[in-house]
Amino acid sequence: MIPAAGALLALAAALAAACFVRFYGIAFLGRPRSPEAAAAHEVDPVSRAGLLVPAVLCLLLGVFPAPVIDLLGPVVTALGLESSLPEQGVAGWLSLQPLPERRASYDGLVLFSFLVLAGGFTAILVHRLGGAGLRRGPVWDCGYPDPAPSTQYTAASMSQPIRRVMGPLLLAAEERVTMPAPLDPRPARLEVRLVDRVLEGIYRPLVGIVLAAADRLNPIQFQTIRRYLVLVFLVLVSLLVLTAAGR
Amino acid sequence: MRLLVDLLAQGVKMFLVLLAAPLLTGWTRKVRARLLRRQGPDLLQPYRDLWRLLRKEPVLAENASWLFRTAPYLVFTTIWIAAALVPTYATGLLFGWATDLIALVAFLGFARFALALAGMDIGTAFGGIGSSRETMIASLAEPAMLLVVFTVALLAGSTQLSAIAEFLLHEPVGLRVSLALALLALLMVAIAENARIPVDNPTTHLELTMVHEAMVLEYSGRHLALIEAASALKLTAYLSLVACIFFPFGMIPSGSSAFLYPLGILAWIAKMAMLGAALAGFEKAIAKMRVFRVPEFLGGALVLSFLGTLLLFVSRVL
Amino acid sequence: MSSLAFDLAHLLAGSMVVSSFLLLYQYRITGVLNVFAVQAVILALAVAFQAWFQDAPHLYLTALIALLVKGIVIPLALHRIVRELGIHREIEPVVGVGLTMLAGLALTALAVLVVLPVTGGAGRIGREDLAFALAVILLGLLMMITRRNAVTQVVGFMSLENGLVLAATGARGMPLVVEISTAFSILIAFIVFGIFLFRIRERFDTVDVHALERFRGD
Amino acid sequence: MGETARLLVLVIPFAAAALLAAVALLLFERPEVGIYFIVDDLNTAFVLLNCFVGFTTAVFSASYIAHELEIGRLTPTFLRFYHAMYQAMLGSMSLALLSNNVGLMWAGVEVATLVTVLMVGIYRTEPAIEAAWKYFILGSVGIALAFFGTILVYLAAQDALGEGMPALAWNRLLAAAPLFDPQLLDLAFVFLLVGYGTKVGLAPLHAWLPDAHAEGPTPISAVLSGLLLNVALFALLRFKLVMAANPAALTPGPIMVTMGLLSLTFAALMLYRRRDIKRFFAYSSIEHMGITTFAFGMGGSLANFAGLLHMTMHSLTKSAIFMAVGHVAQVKGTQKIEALKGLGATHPILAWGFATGVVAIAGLPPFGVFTSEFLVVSSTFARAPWLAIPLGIGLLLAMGALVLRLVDVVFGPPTGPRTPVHASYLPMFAHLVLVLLAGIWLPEPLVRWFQAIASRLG
Repeated sequence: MIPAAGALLALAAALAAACFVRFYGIAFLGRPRSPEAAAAHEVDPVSRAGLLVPAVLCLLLGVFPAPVIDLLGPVVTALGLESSLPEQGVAGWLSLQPLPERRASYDGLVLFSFLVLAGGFTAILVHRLGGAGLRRGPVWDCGYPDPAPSTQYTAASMSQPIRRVMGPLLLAAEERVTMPAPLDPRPARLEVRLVDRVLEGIYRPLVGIVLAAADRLNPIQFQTIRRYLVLVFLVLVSLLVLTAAGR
Repeated sequence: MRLLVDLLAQGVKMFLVLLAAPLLTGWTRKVRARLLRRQGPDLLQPYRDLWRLLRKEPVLAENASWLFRTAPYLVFTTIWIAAALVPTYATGLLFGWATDLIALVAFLGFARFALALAGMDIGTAFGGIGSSRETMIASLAEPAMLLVVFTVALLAGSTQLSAIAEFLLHEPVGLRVSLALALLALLMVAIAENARIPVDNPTTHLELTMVHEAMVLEYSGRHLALIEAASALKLTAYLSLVACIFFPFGMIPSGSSAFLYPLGILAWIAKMAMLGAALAGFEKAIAKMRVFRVPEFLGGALVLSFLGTLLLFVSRVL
Repeated sequence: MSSLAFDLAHLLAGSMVVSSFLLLYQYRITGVLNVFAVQAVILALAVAFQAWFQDAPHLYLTALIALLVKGIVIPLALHRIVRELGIHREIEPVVGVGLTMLAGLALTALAVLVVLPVTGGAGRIGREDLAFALAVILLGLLMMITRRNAVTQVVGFMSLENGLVLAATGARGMPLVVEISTAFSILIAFIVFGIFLFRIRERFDTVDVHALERFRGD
Repeated sequence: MGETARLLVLVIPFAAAALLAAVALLLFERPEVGIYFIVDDLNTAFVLLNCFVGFTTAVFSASYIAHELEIGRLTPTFLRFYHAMYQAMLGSMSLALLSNNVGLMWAGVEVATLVTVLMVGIYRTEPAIEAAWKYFILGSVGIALAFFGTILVYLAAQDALGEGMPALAWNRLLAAAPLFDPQLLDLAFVFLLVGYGTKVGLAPLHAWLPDAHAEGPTPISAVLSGLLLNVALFALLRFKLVMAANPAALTPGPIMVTMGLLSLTFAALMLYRRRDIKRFFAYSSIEHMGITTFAFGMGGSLANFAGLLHMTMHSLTKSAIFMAVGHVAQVKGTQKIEALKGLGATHPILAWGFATGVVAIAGLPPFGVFTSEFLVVSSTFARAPWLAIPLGIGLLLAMGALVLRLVDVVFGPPTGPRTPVHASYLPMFAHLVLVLLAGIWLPEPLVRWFQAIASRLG
C-alpha cells in the first residue's frame, strides 16, 4: 500500500502548504489588522540571525543532500534497519539517488543553479525591455473604494474552504450560517463547531472510565476503623485458608 | 562535441517551450472562438499582449511588500524550469536525469505557494478569496497528481520522466485500464491546476467565481506579463506532460543524430495543437461549476487515480 | 505425668478460648471488662503452668506481670474511666451475637485446622497451645471488628495480646527478651490508650467510635 | 520562642548528623556478627538511607517546627516532646535495622510505630486524634500478628537451632532454613506478611497511612513515608530471605506480587479524588511501596536490584516532596488543593522544588525513579510479560493524576496569602539533586553494592 501512503503524504504536504500560507499570510502580509500590529517594528539582529541561520542551513541541505546522507548512512545501519541509502557521492554532480540510477534521481544543485540562472536572466531581460520604473498607487480591489483593513481575510476565513471540504470527514466540523430575516438589521451569524473525533472517540471515554473507577473506590477513604479491621481480618483469613488449602 | 550538441538541444528545448506557450494559449482561444462560430483573436495576439504589458509601468499598492514584487519572478522561473524539464520532443536529454516526476510536482507546488502568498499580500478581500480557494484545490489536486505519478512509475519501474517515456515508447504495454484511469485523472488535475473552465474561468473577472485571477488581481505592467507568461507555460507543461506520458509517439530516443530533432519538434507541435483543440472543445462543452462542487470534481480525480494504482498494484501482484 | 500435664495445659488453653467467646457474648461494657479480667487470670495460670512444666523460672515473672497488669490494674483503671465517662449504657455489637458466635467457631476451627498439621515437630503441648493461642488471637480480632465502642475495641486488642503471650509462652525456651517486649507493649498500649481516652473525652466527651469518625478527612 | 526552644531546634540536626556519621563508618569497617546485632550488605544500605533522610528531615523540621511555634500550633512543652520522640524514632528504626535477633527487630519496629502514633496525635485537633487512634489500632493489630509470625518462625527453628536466643538469631535462621518445616514457615510468612504488610501500607491494609500522613506534622509525614515504610519492608525482606532459603516452602513471590499490583492500581485510582495534598502524596507512597513489593515479589537479581533502587529513590523524592508540601501548607495555611493554586507566582523557588519533586515521583525520565521503574518493567517483561500490562496501566494512571495535580498547584492565578517563607531549601534540593544524579549516572560502587544485595535476595 505504498501508493496509498504516498497519496496521504502528498495530502499532508498540500495541507501543510495551505497551513503555512495561512500562517505567514495572516501574520506578515496584508494590512495591519490591529493598532499594535501597525506599530510593529523589526526585531534586533541577533534574533533575526537566530532565524536566518537555520533557514540557510536548510537551503544548503536541500542543495547538497549527498554529503549529509552519507553521514546519516551508518546511523541508520546502526539502528539495525538493514537497508540504508546507497552511497551518494558516486553519480556525479552530487545528485541524489535514493534508488539505483535508472529508477529515480533528483539533483538539488543542478536545479538550484537552473533556478538562479533562469531567474537572473528573466529579471535582466524584463528590466532591459520594460524598464525598471515603478509607481505606487491606491489599492485597486476591483474599484471598491478604500476597503477597511477588516475586509481582509482572517485566519478563520482562510481555512473555511478546506474546512468545508475536509471538515465533515476529519473533524466532524459543522458550520451553521444564520441569516437574519430580510428586513431585520441584525448581523448574520456564522457558527463553526469542531468536534475532534480522536478526543471524543478515545480519550474522553478512557478518562471517563478512570474517573468512574476512582469514584467507586473513593468511599474506602472514609470508612470506620472497624471496617478497615474487617479488611485486615479478611486478608489474614483468606491467606490462612489459602495456606491450609494449599497443603 | 557530443556534449555541445546535448547542451544545444537542452537550450533549444527551454526556449522552444517559452516561445510556444503563448502560441498554445492563442491557439486554444482561436479554437474556442471558432467553435462559437466567431472569428476569435489572432494567433499572435498573446505575444502582443505580453509585449504590451512588458513595456507598461507597473502600479503597486502602497502596502505591497517585497514579496509582491519578487513573486512574479519566482513563479515564472519555477514554472519555466518545470516546463523545460518535461521531455517534449526528445527523451534522455542532458539534464533529463536531474529531475523526476515527484520533484516536478513539488516545483509546481512551490509556484502555487508563492502565488498564494502574493495574493494575500495586498490585504484585500479578493486576495484572500483567491488564496484560500487555491490552497483548497491544491490540497485535493496534489494527492491525485501523485497517485497518477505512482501508477505510471509502478508501470515503468522508474519515476524519471525520460525513462518513463522510453519505456512507454518501446515496451509493448498494451491496453491497460489503469493507464486510462491515470490519463483521465491527470486531465482533470490539469484542468483544475490551470484554472480552466469547469474549475475556474481564466478570462472572467466576476469576483465570486474567480480563483487564479483573484490572486493576481493587483498585478500590472511587467509583473502581470510574467504571471500571464507563467500560466501559459504551466498549461504547456501540463499538456506536454500528458503528451510525453500517454502519447509518446514521435519522440526522438536519446543519442540519435541531431537531424532528427526537427522531426521530433514537429511531432510535439502537432500533439500540442491537438491537445489544445481538445481542451478548447471540452471547455465549450461544459459550464463552470460552483466553487464548492470543485472538491467533488477533484475527489473524482482522486478516486480514479487511486483505482488506477490499485488495479495496477493488484495486477502486478497476481 | 505427661498426660496429666497435657490435660492441665489443655484445660487452661481451652478455658482461654472459652473466655474469648464469653467476651464476644457480652453486651454491657462492665461485663466485658470483668470477663477480660478473668481471661487475664487464666492466662497468668496458663503461663505459670508452662513455667512449671518447662521449668523456666522467667515464665513465672511473665505470669506475675500478666496477672498484675492485665488481671488487676487495667480492668480497675478501665472501670474507673468507664464510670467517669458514664458510658455504662448498652453496647449493641454491630453484627448479631448469633452470627458472631458462628464466626468465632469457624475461626477456631480454622486455627486448629491450620496449626495442628503444621507443627509436627514441636511437642504435643506446644502444638495445642499454639492452636488455642491462634484461636484467641483471631477471636480478639473478631471482637475488634464487631464492636463499635472504643473501650471494647481496646479490650478486644488486649485479648488479642493475651493470645500472643499464650503463644509466646507455649514456645519452649522463647527468650525472655520477647516476653518483656510484650509486657512492654501492653504497658505502652495502656498509656497511649489512656491518654487517648482522656483526650478523646476532653475533646468530644464520648468514647463511641462513631463520634470519633464524624470527621471525614478527605 | 524561648531560648531553650531555639537551642533544642539546633540540637536535633546535630544529633541526627552524629548518627549519620556513625552509620557512615559502617561502610568501611563492619563489626563481626553478634547475637543481638548484625551488619551485612542488606541493612547497611537501609541504615545509611534511613540516617541520611533522618538527618535532612531533622534540618527541615528545625525551621518547620520553629514556624509552628510562632503561629502557636505547638506549645514549647510539645516542642521538647516532639524532639524527644524524633530521636526515639530514629533510634528504634536503627535498632530494628541493625538487630540480628528477630524479636529485637520486631520490638524496634513496634517502638517506632508507637512513637509515630504519638507524633501524629501531637496537634491534638479532632482529625489528628482520629488519625492517631486509627494508626494505633491498625498498627498494633499488624504488629501483634507480626509478633505471632515471629513466634511461629521461632517454633519452626526450635528443633534445628535448639531453644533460647540462638533460635532467633537471623543469620543462624538463614543458615538452618532448609531444615525447617516448610508448612510452618508458610504459616509464619502469612502472619508476617499481614503484620509487616500493614506497616508497609500495602493496599488492603493501608487504611492508617493516608490519615497518619495528613494529620501529623510534615517532618513526620516525610520520615513516615520515607523511612518507616522501608523499615517494615526490610523486616519482610529478612523473612523472605529465610523463606527463599527453604526450597520446600511455597515461594512468597506470588502473594507479594498480587498485593503489590493491588496497592499500585488502588492507590493510583484513589489519587484522582484526593482533595488534601498530604493525603494525596500518602496514596502516592502506597503506590510506590506497591511497586517495590511487586519488584521484590517478582524475584530475580534484576527485579531485586530495581526494587532496592526504587525504594531508595522513592524515600529521597517523597521526603523532598513532603518538605516542599510542608512549607506550602504553612504559607497557605491550608492543605486543600483548591486553595493552593498559583504557587509558581507567589513562591517561585518552592514551586520549582515542588514541581521537580512531583515530576520525579511521577517517574518521568531524567530522574532516578524513572530508572528504577524502567528496570522493574523490563524485568517483568523478561520473566512474566502478561504481568507488565497491569503494571504499566497502574504507572500511567498514577502519572496522570500526579501531573494533573501538579498543574493545579503550581500554575494558574495565585490564591491565598503570599507571605514569603523563610524556609531551609537545602535538604529538599539535596534530595532532588541526588535523585537526578541517580537518574543520569549510577556510580559503579553503588551498583555493585546493590547487585550484591539483590543476588542474595533470591
